[in-house]
Amino acid sequence: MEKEAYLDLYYQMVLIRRVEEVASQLYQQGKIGGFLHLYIGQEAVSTGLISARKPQDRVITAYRDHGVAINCGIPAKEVLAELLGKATGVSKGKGGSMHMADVSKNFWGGHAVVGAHLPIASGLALGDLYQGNDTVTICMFGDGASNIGYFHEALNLSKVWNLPVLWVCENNQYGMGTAVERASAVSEIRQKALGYDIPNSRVDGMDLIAVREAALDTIQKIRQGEGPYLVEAVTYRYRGHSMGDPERYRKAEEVKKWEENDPIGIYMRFLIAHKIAVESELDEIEARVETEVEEAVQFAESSPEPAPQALFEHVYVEG
Amino acid sequence: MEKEAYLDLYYQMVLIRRVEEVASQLYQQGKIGGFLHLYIGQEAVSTGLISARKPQDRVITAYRDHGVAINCGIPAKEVLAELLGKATGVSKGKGGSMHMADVSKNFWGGHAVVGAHLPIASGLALGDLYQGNDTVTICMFGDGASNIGYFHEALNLSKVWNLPVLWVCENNQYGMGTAVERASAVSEIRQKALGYDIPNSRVDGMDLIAVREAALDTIQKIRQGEGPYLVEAVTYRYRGHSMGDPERYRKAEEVKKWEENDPIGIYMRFLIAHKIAVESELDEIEARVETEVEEAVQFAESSPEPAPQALFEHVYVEG
Amino acid sequence: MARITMREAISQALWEEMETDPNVFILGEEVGVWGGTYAVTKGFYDHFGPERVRDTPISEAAIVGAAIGAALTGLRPVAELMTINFAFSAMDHIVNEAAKFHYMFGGQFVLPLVIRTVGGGGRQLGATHSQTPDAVFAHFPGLKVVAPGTPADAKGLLKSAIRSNDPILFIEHATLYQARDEVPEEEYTTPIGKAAVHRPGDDVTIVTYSKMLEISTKAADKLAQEGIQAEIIDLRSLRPLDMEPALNSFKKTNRAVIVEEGWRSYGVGSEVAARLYEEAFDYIDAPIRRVAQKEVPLPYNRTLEQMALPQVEDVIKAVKEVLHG
Amino acid sequence: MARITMREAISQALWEEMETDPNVFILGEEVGVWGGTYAVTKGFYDHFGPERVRDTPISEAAIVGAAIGAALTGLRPVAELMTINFAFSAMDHIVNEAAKFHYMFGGQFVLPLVIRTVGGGGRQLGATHSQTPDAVFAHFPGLKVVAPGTPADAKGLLKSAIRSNDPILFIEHATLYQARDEVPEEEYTTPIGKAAVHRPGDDVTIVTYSKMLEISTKAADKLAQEGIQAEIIDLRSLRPLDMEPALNSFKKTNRAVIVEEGWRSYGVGSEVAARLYEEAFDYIDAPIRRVAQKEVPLPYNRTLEQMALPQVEDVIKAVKEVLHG
Ligand SMILES: Cc1ncc(C[n+]2csc(CCOP(=O)(O)OP(=O)(O)O)c2C)c(N)n1
Ligand SMILES: Cc1ncc(C[n+]2csc(CCOP(=O)(O)OP(=O)(O)O)c2C)c(N)n1
Ligand SMILES: [Mg+2]
Ligand SMILES: [Mg+2]
Repeated sequence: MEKEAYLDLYYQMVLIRRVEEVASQLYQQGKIGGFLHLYIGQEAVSTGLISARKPQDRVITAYRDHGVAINCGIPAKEVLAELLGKATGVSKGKGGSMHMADVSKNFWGGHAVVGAHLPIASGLALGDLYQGNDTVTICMFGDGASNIGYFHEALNLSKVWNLPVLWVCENNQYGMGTAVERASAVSEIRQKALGYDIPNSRVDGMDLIAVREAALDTIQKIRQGEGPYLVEAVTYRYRGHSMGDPERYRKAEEVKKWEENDPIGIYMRFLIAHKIAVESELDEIEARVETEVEEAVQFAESSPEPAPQALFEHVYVEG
Repeated sequence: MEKEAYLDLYYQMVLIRRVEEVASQLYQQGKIGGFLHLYIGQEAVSTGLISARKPQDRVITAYRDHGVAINCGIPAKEVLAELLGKATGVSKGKGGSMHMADVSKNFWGGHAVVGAHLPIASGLALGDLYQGNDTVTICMFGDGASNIGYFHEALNLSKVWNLPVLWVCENNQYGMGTAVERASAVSEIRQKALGYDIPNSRVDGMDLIAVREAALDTIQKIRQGEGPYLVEAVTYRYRGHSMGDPERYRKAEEVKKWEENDPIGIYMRFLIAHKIAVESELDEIEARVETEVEEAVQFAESSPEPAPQALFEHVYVEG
Repeated sequence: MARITMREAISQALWEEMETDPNVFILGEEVGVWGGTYAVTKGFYDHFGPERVRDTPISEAAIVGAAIGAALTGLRPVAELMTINFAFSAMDHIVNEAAKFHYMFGGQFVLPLVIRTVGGGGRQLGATHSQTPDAVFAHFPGLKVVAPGTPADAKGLLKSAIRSNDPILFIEHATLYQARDEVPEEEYTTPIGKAAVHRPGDDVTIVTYSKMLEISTKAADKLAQEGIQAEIIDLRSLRPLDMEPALNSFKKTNRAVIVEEGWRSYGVGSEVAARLYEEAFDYIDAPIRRVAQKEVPLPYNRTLEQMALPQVEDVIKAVKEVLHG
Repeated sequence: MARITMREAISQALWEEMETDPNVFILGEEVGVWGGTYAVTKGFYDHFGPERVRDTPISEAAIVGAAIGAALTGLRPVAELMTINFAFSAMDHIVNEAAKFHYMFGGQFVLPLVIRTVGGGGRQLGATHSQTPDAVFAHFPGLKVVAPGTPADAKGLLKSAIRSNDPILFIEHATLYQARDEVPEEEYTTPIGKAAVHRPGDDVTIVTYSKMLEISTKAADKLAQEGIQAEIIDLRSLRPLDMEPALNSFKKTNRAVIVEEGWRSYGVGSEVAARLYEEAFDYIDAPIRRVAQKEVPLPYNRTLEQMALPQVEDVIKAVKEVLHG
């Protein structure tokens, strides 16, 4: 990778972090409604993963999707405008936090029913296989999602049909307040791949480079026709599940321990240790992000609400 | 086991075979409606399995349930009466072939939605665990059923909660016309248990003794609190999936090959080789079954239809 | 015109669309090697090959989910759910994914998706396998629900459905596959969301669809012998629901009976009755009658099952009630 | 009488039934350690322990399936589905298993089972998380569907539901948990399948339930200022559907408005309207009006969402239409 590319990944992680922090404030101010699932702590997973995709590769994820949207190339202002329900939002203000997508960026959402997007990911990959496209579908989901039947049906189908899909489980230790071991028969989610004969691996999801390398390797294999692969990325969410989580299920120390392992910090140290960047360059990026997010908030706040007739638009394509 | 007990198992297998043959004829005569899934070829699985249960152990299965009903102690006449939709049928003529049950015999059905009874089996076992009952739930299902999400959710739950349930997959090579390998990522269904850390084994489902021993062993473990276990019984159905199956998916030779491996024949040879019985005793059993089934048909045919008001009974317990 | 069965008509629609558009493909349980549980896709596997006629595992959610995904890539999947009773096992994907995507993502997602399925009772399949819960699916905006009652409509509507860019649930009826009627030999389509006058008459309006079209026609034949001319309206689509032909008829006859196979409460008849009252209140001469399934899970026993299902006599009785009672 | 919130009322009902009957237990996502997504079961886990307050994996079908199985062993499980939108992921087990078992096995299976869930829009959760598909579940005989609109009814109905031997879907409303009202301090139950006069009046009948009771009451308050006395009927149960109070009221007022939060087509209002027409045809002075959700998937944007949901003004307008229009 070129230096620019390395720095861009830093920029992406910092941008996600900042957008999420600002979103949290806007929520507190009552400007964002509904649920708000922040990606803070997990930035390295999506950033590393999506850095490994080619433009034709599709990405699909769950409701914790702001970071993924940004990694897919959706401008922060469109993410924030969506959170504010504005017409300029990536889903025109109709989707909200959990339902962002941009087809032009090959980002297929933002899906709020746990696990329901996994069979859809199999379908995206099936569409590509059918059309002979040189495309891999990257499907991200949580540890909790691996317990629902949709996971099982989707993984089985992907193997039976040898579909070009990369399954990425973001094991952030909890599904809402339920620790992995309390909900899943196996605490390493990768073990579930055995039941489908799907090759699998486990990576440190706090380490962007580790995620990226796993992704580069597995995406290439899948592109060569080797069929589905499952990567489990071990990570942690620093904030509550959504806003207003009482967090009775974990101790502050546990969060703190993981915060010491911050993915942005790890990557920063990597960049400096490998002499890819000096601190001032990273400071510069942070400053750039600060401005960008300020402008994005301004854009979002000053953007128009959807027109009233938007209520009746897009129920159907025809009629 | 006592000689009587050995002979009783022979009797059960022969009785199932004969009931199914007669059912097939009654269907051809238009006396049975709906679907009719015959158990012919698979008799050793259910017979061996259920011979290993204690009276308090619950049995639940799919729609291919006539044999299982008989093994649970439901008289052939009540099975046939149900097939004829009579008031004397085990489900009062309201359930039909796919929906037989007898709570007094701890037989919990007869379930027609593929895989849907697996979570229910987890629930039966949960009820027993909660109440401290010394009970194991035996849940039978097909190879095809292992592909639906219900399988996944039920097995996961059973492990997470350490439920006393024995999962028995009757791998008869096909789900309707779809061969295992065409529908399942793994062709040994037992491999799926790995994803749930559930201990498992594979037995020859044509060999009653092998099934029985596997069942005795695993049921005991489960009763001791070791949690769920999965047994895959390799077997074959000689007849079509239901009546009127075009059977385009398999060759006559394949069926023939398996027929040479007939479970009744295998058990007969076992009884004789081990000097448990002589041929004339077995002939006698066959004759007894013949009479019993004739009488059962007569009983079923001469039984009354449900009264018209039965239509409105049992929608609710109350009101 | 050729006289063909409903099965042949549906089969032809699928075959012709697959021949003309390589983006059309089929997936579902037993659609391939077996030739379709109801023999609708017999011969397809050999002709179009395993890529375009995909046998699936027993995984209803994945069947619909995969069809949604494939549709998003620009293909035109025709997913088959063996019966509508198993559609409950894919309920989330039908009503909460397919029905929502176009709207929720601001018009970006387009789902040229057809889900074919088979409903109805009368074959002694028992409570879990005999339902007609069409109204349940028709409740969800974003989904279109079509349920043809004649071979010609089945062919024309299925072709429209396959060419449409909206997600469509296409409900066939298990006991109509053998129904035989005239079907145009030339290429045609039938518009989705348009009801039709199935049989003209001046005395009473019967609003119905699918299998109950057959029952209602038999009732109308008998009524005609007594000099009562029933006008039969075939809804054909439940969503969008086109009330115009029913309203026009009702404004003429001032009396209506609605006939549906499913349960009465919260069913199709409730909506149609409510609309007739709302939109033609000044034309009512007698309370509208609904003929529907008795409110019980369908029993296996043939006699009981037939008691529960709407019969020709029930329709005749209801017509006489609205005329005289 | 104590003035408590709906949340407290539901919580009390659960707590009291668990205290009296050791066979009652709770299972569902986040019911335990978290204390319930809507804090209904806060404190339960510590008091009753993990065996009786069972956190489950995200497996809706298994939650309902396991509750069915446990109920068959004689226990009285109260399963919680986090929202009714996820009930689609357990649809087969709710409508095709629980609703069928007692009937299909000839009365042998008894299912003392409650499925608590939460419906409704208005919180900007977007199309997949904001539905009110109550009518869909009420369509199935064999299942009972209850949806309380006041704290007192919620408590009394939930107690009845837990003691009942039939499978019951108990639908709470997400924006009613804070609603505060009088609740008797002594032990009581409220019968399932009985509607009630919520507010007496002579000029017009409003038939409604759940959240829309609140909206309708506000509308009635405003109408009262103009001298219009609306009688509000609370259905409380959708199946069995008790039409008697609505019919009695309608026979007196001769004018009715039905208010529901869900979509209009194939909704609750369709059935209620059809029944009023059928059973009180001679008492109608004006077409009955249905107030319901606009037929779109609910959008995230707050203004659009509120446009789609029935508002106090919509009820007032409909009442004036049936009175003067
Ligand atoms: C089918 C379904 N059940 C329940 C929910 C409610 N819910 C939303 S997120 C969530 C936890 C998911 O956990 P996980 O998959 O680990 O993702 P994470 O939130 O940790 O990113 C639950 C239970 C839902 N959205 N869909
Ligand atoms: C959810 C669901 N999907 C489809 C069907 C139709 N169906 C009935 S039996 C069957 C095959 C099941 O195969 P398997 O589990 O192997 O059992 P077997 O018939 O071989 O005993 C299918 C697809 C069904 N009953 N339920
Ligand atoms: Mg998680
Ligand atoms: Mg099989």
